[in-house]
Amino acid sequence: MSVWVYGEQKSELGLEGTITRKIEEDLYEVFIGPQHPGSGHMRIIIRIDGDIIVEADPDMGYVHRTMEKLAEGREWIKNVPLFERMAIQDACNVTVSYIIALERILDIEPPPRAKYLRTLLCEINRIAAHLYGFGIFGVFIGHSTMYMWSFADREVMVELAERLTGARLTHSYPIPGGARKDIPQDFPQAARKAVRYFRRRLEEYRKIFLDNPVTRKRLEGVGIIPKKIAAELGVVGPVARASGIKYDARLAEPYDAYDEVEFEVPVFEEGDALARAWVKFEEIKQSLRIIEQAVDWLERHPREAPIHDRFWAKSPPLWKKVFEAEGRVKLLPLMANMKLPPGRAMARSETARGEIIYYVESDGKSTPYRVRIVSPSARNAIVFKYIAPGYKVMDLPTIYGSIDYFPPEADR
Amino acid sequence: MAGIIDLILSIIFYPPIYQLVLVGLTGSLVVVIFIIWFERKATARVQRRLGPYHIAPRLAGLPQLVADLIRYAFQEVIIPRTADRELFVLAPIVATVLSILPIAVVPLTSNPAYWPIPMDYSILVALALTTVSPIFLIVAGWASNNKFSIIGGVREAFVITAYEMIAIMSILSASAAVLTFNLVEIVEAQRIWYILLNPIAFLAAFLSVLMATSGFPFEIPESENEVVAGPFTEYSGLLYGLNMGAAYMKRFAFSILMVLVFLGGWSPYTPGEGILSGYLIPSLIVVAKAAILMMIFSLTRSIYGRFRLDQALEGAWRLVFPMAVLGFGLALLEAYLGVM
Amino acid sequence: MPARPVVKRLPARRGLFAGFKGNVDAITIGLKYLVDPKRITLIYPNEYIKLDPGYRGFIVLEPKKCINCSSCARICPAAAMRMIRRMEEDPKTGKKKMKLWPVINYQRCIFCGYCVDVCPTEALYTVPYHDIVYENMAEMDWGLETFVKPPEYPTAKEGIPVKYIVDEEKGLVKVRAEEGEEE
Amino acid sequence: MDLAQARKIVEEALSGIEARVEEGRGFIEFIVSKENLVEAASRLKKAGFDHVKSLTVVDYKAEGKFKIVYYVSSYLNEDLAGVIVGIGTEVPRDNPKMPTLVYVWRSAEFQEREVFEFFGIDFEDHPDLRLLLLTPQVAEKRPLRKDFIVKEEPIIRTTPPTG
Repeated sequence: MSVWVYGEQKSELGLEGTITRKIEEDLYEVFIGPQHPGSGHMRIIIRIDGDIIVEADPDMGYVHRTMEKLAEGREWIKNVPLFERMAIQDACNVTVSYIIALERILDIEPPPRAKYLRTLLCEINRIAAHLYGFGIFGVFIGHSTMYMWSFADREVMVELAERLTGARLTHSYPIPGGARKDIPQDFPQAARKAVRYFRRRLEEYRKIFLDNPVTRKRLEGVGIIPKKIAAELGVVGPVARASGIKYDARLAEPYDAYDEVEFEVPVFEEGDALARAWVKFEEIKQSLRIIEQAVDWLERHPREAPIHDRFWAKSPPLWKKVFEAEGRVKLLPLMANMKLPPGRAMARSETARGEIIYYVESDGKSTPYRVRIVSPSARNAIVFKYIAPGYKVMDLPTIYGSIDYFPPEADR
Repeated sequence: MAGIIDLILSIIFYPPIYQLVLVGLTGSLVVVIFIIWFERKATARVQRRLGPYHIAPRLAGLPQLVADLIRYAFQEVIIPRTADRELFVLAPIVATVLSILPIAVVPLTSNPAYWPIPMDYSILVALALTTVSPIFLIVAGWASNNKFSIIGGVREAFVITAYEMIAIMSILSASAAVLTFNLVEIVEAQRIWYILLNPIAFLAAFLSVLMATSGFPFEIPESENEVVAGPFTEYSGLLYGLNMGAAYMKRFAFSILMVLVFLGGWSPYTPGEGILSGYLIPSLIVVAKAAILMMIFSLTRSIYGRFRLDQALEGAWRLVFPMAVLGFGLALLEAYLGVM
Repeated sequence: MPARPVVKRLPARRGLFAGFKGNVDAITIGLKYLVDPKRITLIYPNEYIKLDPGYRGFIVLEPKKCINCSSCARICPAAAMRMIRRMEEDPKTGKKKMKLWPVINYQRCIFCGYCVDVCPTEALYTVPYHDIVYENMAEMDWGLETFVKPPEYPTAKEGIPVKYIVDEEKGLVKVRAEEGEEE
Repeated sequence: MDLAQARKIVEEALSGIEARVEEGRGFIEFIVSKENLVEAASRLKKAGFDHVKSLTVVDYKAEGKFKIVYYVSSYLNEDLAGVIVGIGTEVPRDNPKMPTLVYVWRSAEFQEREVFEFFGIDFEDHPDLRLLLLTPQVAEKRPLRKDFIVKEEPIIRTTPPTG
């Protein structure tokens, strides 16, 4: 007597779940989504036996844009704005690994200043994306205050990102060999203020949301993913780290400035929805630390164009003048239809929701031969199928919110 | 001339009419509008935003709810072809009427001339009437013939079974303490408000009323993330407005009952003779107290999320029900010691 | 190796009063904000945000600087900026010549600012606003005549310009843009 | 651990199976024959590579083949976490069929469904081979194959602007 997941018993997979009788027919099939206040552009078809989910089938693709194909028709740099539309609140994180893959094919390394700038924006984006996730999570379990608060506080990070890049969300910030803009003069001060504000504010979040007895009761022991199963299902990001997997792309293969800044990767072992929320919560704290360090570094070091010499050394004097005046790195016209040498590269970066992987293949033309993107939400979608069965219908939003599933990112 | 005015007044203040139509329908409508506005404003304050604003910023957006009401009233009522037509239309109407019915049987004054019914068993009658309306929410869910509605209706049924016992027990603890079913005597007996003598019963009553009216953290039947709007998924227009308003009206009825039982009713005022001091003022005091109580109810929205269904039931049976029993025991003890 | 994984435990919650304390904490925080809301709402359009000069808003062409190189059209990721052909008279020789000029289609523009950055003569510049409403889609497809002058910003006529500054206590604080006073 | 060490480990694990080694920047991949794929994958899994990061298919139209590579890495073995190893095979473009690796790596399930709809590669014995992202009409065109061309607009515009 156990929950069945597509012909296999859930207990055989080593997953826990509420025991129910096996029912051949008489299942109530409920379509949750896609036109649904909770789920966004995603449908989960669940079959329920009483209040217990016996089968869940994630039905994705409502916002699919075939980015991999579109990328094949566009010049290399044009793909950055395209790819960041996967997760606009996490724009730098999802595109930086594409840029790193390009840099690997070009065989160039960005200057340290560019690395720190990118790291800075990545962490600002990470906090913003985590807050976004928290907000959605809050609304999923009926906590509207968390929703409003995290969206209001996300505004602080969006404001910082706006001052850094000139755009609130779709920054298109990293470019092959560097970054597009240096920090404005008053940025470090504002960033430090924001960091201090967040440190204090997170305590309030904890009190009203994470340690709120109602919330805690709702999250504890829901959607448990044991460590072994987490590895088997290949989940990423906070979902994996909440299950005790010590994996973070920033740790496994440090990119940008992540091998120089000091931070911790919080890992929890409980594997339930509460642990996943706490991973994100602790990660925000670590991101604040990284922001502080990055800002300090940027302030200490002289302002110089954060771009590789290959794109800067031969640039006309106007380029330097604009950089002096506005901190803006102008692009060489060759950037538009730059030809990459033939080669293949892979790069990964840790977005807020987990690791994103780009496989880039160049055949020497100005457009990619093939770009393969595996986004974190796409890898986490499998959780619905294997973890949700056995829990109650009201646990579905909890699981959905706790893995911070983001349909546009999964659909690509 | 004076005779005509007297006649009109005596018709208006004929207790069943006054309590059902003026306090019940009109009063609850006004209070509900005010409370929904207050709830939105208070939640907005906690959530660092403005809330209703653009309709009359000087009144802090108060007419917004009137505008909403007008919108509901003039929206097209869509009845799905697969729904059970008669029940679909009837259920919200009956539920709304029944949710304010308890107001028609409670005393709003100690002056016997203005009692709507003989008061000897009024607390029992009022409590009995509160238990009728939720059935029609289940009927609404069933008549909609929609999966979300049915799930919501079933949830509602679960929640009813959980809160009803608690509500009845905790409110009846007052009559255990005073040894009467007469609401007037219960009110009169409160030299000290009963809430101070028996806070446990009050807390149990508070929680059960939250459950009864789908307040946070027990907003389970309409939990929008899984079941869209629960029993009301298929509703639109005025019927939807009735459905949503019914919960608040029910809360109003419960609040009046709680005010009478726990918060001293019309005290500190002593009703005198005549319509004005014998009926209007004490009833207004009761309504005002009920409104304040409802304002406290509405603060939970901004602090709590919602429980899972089984957790709410578990909490109700394991925590709140013993609490109600304890409150009842305390009431008996107080009766034995003769505190009240 | 400065970064390291750290195994953490969820804060324990045992004992009779743990739930009580949690409730009290939550309610206290709620009431604190009920008394002192610390709002950050922007009452748009009565107020509007005055953006920094570096903001990537609408793009304007300075035709005098333009060298008709079509770099901007080449780099535009959304194909919003494209070149049109125009017969023009050369002021020196008086000969008629075909010239390429960029035009922009704001139905498509994603405000990435690549065109501004790639322009070899800084002939393109951004204005720090982008909330402009058009009555129909056709109007958003700018011709050269529209492209050379900054678009009218109607919000600026109706509302009060405000600015958000990062604050340690409240996160963001809304201040009047000109005076710099706190509201 | 760097790629050279990883290469040694994988070569050890794959001993006896003929594999073509290809190195890219940031990864290393082993191309085996279709028949040996399941065996090779199971050995890699035993060696500690416990999840699939990316199932990448590249359509080499000129050579008439698809290259299907499962990029795997490890969660449980922290030494291996730093490397990405590919294990793959090549199938002809006409009639692309290959065994599924779902039973080796459960994490490949959704990605195999994705590859199925985008390239039309049939994974034999896959437990649940349905469309994942696309509608049937679009999936029929196999959008990621090189025959499916998305045209970008030319930079010179012939229609006059309307505004």
